[in-house]
Amino acid sequence: MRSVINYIKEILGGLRTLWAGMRITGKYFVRPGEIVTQKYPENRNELTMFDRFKGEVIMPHDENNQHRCTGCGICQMNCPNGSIEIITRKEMTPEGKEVRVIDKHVYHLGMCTFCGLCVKTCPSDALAFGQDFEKAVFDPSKLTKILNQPGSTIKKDVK
Amino acid sequence: MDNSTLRQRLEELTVNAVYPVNKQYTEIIIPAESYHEFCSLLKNSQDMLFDYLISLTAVDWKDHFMIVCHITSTIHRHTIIVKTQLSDYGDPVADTVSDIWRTAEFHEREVFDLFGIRFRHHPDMRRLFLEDDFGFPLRKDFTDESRMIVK
Amino acid sequence: MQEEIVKNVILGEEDDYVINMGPQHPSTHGVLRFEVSLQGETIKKVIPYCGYIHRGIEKMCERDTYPQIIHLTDRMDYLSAHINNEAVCLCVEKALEIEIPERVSYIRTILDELNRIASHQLWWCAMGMDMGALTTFFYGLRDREKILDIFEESFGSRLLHSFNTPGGLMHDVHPGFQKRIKEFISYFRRKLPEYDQLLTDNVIFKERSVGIGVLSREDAIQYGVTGPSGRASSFSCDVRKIEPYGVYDRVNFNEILRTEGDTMARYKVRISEMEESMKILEQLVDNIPAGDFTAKMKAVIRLPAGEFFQRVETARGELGVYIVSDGNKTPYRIKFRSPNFSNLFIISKLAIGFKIADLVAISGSLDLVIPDIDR
Amino acid sequence: MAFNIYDFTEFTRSIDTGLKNSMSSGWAMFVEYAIIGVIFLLVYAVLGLFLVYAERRVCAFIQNRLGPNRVGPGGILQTVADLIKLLMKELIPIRNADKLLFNIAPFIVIIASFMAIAAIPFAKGLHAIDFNIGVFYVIAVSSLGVVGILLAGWSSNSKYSLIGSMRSGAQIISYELSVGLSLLTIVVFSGTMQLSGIIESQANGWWIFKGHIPAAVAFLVFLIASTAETNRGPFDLAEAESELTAGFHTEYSGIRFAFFFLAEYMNMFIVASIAATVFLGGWMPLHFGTGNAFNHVMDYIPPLVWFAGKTAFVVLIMMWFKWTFPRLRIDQLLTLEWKYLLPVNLVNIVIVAFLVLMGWHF
Repeated sequence: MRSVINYIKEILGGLRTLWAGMRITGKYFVRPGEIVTQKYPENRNELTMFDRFKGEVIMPHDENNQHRCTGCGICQMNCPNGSIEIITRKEMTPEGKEVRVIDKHVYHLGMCTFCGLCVKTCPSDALAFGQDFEKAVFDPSKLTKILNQPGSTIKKDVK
Repeated sequence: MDNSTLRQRLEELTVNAVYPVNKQYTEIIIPAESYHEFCSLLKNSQDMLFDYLISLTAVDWKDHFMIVCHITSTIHRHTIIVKTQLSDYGDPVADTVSDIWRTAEFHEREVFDLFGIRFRHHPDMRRLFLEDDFGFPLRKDFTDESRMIVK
Repeated sequence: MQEEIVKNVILGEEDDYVINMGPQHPSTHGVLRFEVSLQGETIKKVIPYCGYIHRGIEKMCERDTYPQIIHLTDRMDYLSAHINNEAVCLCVEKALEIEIPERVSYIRTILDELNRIASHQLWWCAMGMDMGALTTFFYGLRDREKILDIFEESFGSRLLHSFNTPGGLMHDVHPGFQKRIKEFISYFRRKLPEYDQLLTDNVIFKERSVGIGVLSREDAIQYGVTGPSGRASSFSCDVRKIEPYGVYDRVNFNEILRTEGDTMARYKVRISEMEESMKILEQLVDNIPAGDFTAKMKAVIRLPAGEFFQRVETARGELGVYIVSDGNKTPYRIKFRSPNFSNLFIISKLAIGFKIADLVAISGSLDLVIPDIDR
Repeated sequence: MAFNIYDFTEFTRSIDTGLKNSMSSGWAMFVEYAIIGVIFLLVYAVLGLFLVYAERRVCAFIQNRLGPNRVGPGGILQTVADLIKLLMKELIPIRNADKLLFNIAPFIVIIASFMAIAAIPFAKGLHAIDFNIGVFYVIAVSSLGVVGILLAGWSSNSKYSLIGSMRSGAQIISYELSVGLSLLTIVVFSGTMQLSGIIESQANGWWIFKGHIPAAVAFLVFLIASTAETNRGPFDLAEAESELTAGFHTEYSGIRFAFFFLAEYMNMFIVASIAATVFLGGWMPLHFGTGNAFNHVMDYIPPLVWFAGKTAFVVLIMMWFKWTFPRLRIDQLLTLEWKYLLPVNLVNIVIVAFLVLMGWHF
């Protein structure tokens, strides 16, 4: 007789635990308030990322198209996977002194692992992280960007 | 027991052993011939009982290889670094300790895979990650133009 | 049509019924291949093959300076990325004998515990899905989103956040850091009992995990199975207790040990470890000392010649970082003792005699992350 | 042509007589078969697609997400888009698969579920066949599906499929037992095996209320066994994603995979409608006792709506099972049947037979 009682108790115990699980899923089924899906393409304009979000490396330019990059190449040395190339050129200053100026700050987004070493080690804080994350392109050559905009010059107060 | 008593105990055990300076753990370099016997002594002697091999790896010093084992005891909570030198750089062979600690079998297969050091009486001496014709990447003289960008 | 015979090196007997689980298989959590020889449904022998995602991280580290290694260790055990980075940073700081500010240790320990909870949550999702309960995957991910928001707000990236550098942190945490953590703790305290009702007490789950894949304490020590999998068979290997780093010595939490050593024990250890991590967070989140977020470091970090070893407790076990330095800015040789590497090979001993469905359950309970095995 | 939503017998008889006097009786019979065949094909396709959509929505709401909401208003056309995609997909030829069996297998599974649909009484007088051994016919036909699954697993020459189909074979054969026995308890109650007869006997109250404890036990056992019968829910070992990638239909692609997929959902619909018919009174409105005011109010709702409501309720429970429980292992699955469901069923039948013998039932 003992085994029959255990048998029935076992069945009822099992059903109780199954019902406990079903109560949880049932609770979420009837509560649409908890739905977490983000309707991405529709909520594009009011979707704001966190301000420190590492979308891509950019070189901020102020209103009269000036940036702070001196072309020193420290970020190129510090980059672990060679995704930054600095191309500099000689330029004559009005006083006649020859000085090295940044020509093209090539940035391979395809190879960048967003480790943040370039932004951190730049002596003149020329680089920053942009918040734009829509980076999909059809042809990989578009992933190579020139960070300093054409016709931009260096800011005055930068060393 | 702490490093100093462990040091005397080790000196009683072996005669020709070198003790390099190490601030954290006791370090001992054992000649290759008595490496296997010393390890089984570490494992079985009652007052030391080194039963948990943390990691077994190798270092390529350009003219010789160094097998490095970090072993600790889960009972006495002391740790030791046992090293042994393989002077034959061309075809390095060492004794296996996989019969003492089972986990050594896979660490040794990884060392064979990346360094080319073969272990005698190893139950399953096969490469672990790479194909058979790949060469031994972690050796200092390993070059591979297609994959390695030398900065 | 010429039948080319695919030469398949089968190490078992000739007439075995051998199936390949992997490298593309829904329940191997990555590119890992099990060669399973079967007798009907019961398993006779399991041989794991790895190496499909071997990137040669140790070789790459030999040409990177110490701050540059951080972005590589992120990608080893990507679920406890922060703890991996902290291991390398602690090893470098120990080698240089520099004193890091109190604030850095506090923040690092808080982020370790957050990372551990996030990793255990994802383990719980994958374990439920492997057993067939597909809904648990979404509940776990929904709760994990809260932690990833904390990470994203402070570091800018959710999973692989190279936030640690030798000497301290990249930049200070976001002002809303503590508030979000408190919100998360109160939110997750309400959701954790649901995890138990959904899976732990479920009679089907109990049937499929109690007494499956029993790991004895001797085997755990012999095979070096650490972390929750080892502690489920009473092998006390919590590095936070043996060699405390960060502020673990000033925080009281207890190490979860169970004796049964089967799949259910490994499951329960991780669930109660989530509890412990939340207790640690509660003790730390209110008293983060002020101070700067990094020690004064030279531009180029050169370790003195010698060898340094640092053990750290990641979400899956004990990670050892062994750096051999010959004095210049890149390490001469670096070896990562990865927890998953030792946890993997025990499966060929655990799964003998059980069914295919149990092999999936056992490998789910061992919580393997494959890039950490191949490095 | 009296079209009466409450009683279709006049409507079908008037079509029959109309056809008979317009052409010879042999041709009329043929045209009627053709009409019924086309109607069931339509019902099959539309219902199958709707059930797939319904399952994806229900599962989405359970998992705190939205489910398909892009194609068509509210995502209704999502499954139609899937079907078209599957139609355009290439039928990948498996190199040394057993061609004949490989191609036949999906059709056997579809035919089995078609034969079972024929016996279901959708409304009063609206059913294709009404055998006087209805329940027996339904149980016999529903066991044909397993032949298709075994053929599919064997002929696709892949180890995963073979394991999947062997599992499903063992599972369906053993769960036939408790499906049959749980239906038997209600047959003992109502005294007839004719499905419409069973519904008539529930005029003064559904069996699940009238039969109180034994009928409720039989209903629960039937639900569990029928979920296993259709390879769904905690018993989906045949196509266990996490173990055998896709079980017996791993090698199938394109429209053949769609056949298996649709057949599974139609089996779920059939099993749910049988549960509704036998336990919850098919299209019979909710009556308590006979001839009181409450019954008349209930009679205003047309029987088709009653039938659809009850079937939807049972389908929802089966979906609820699937998205809550982990999967059973093959040996636990069989122990559940042989050591738990079978004894419970047998004891239940003995009690019911004793009740009916002594006349204590309602």
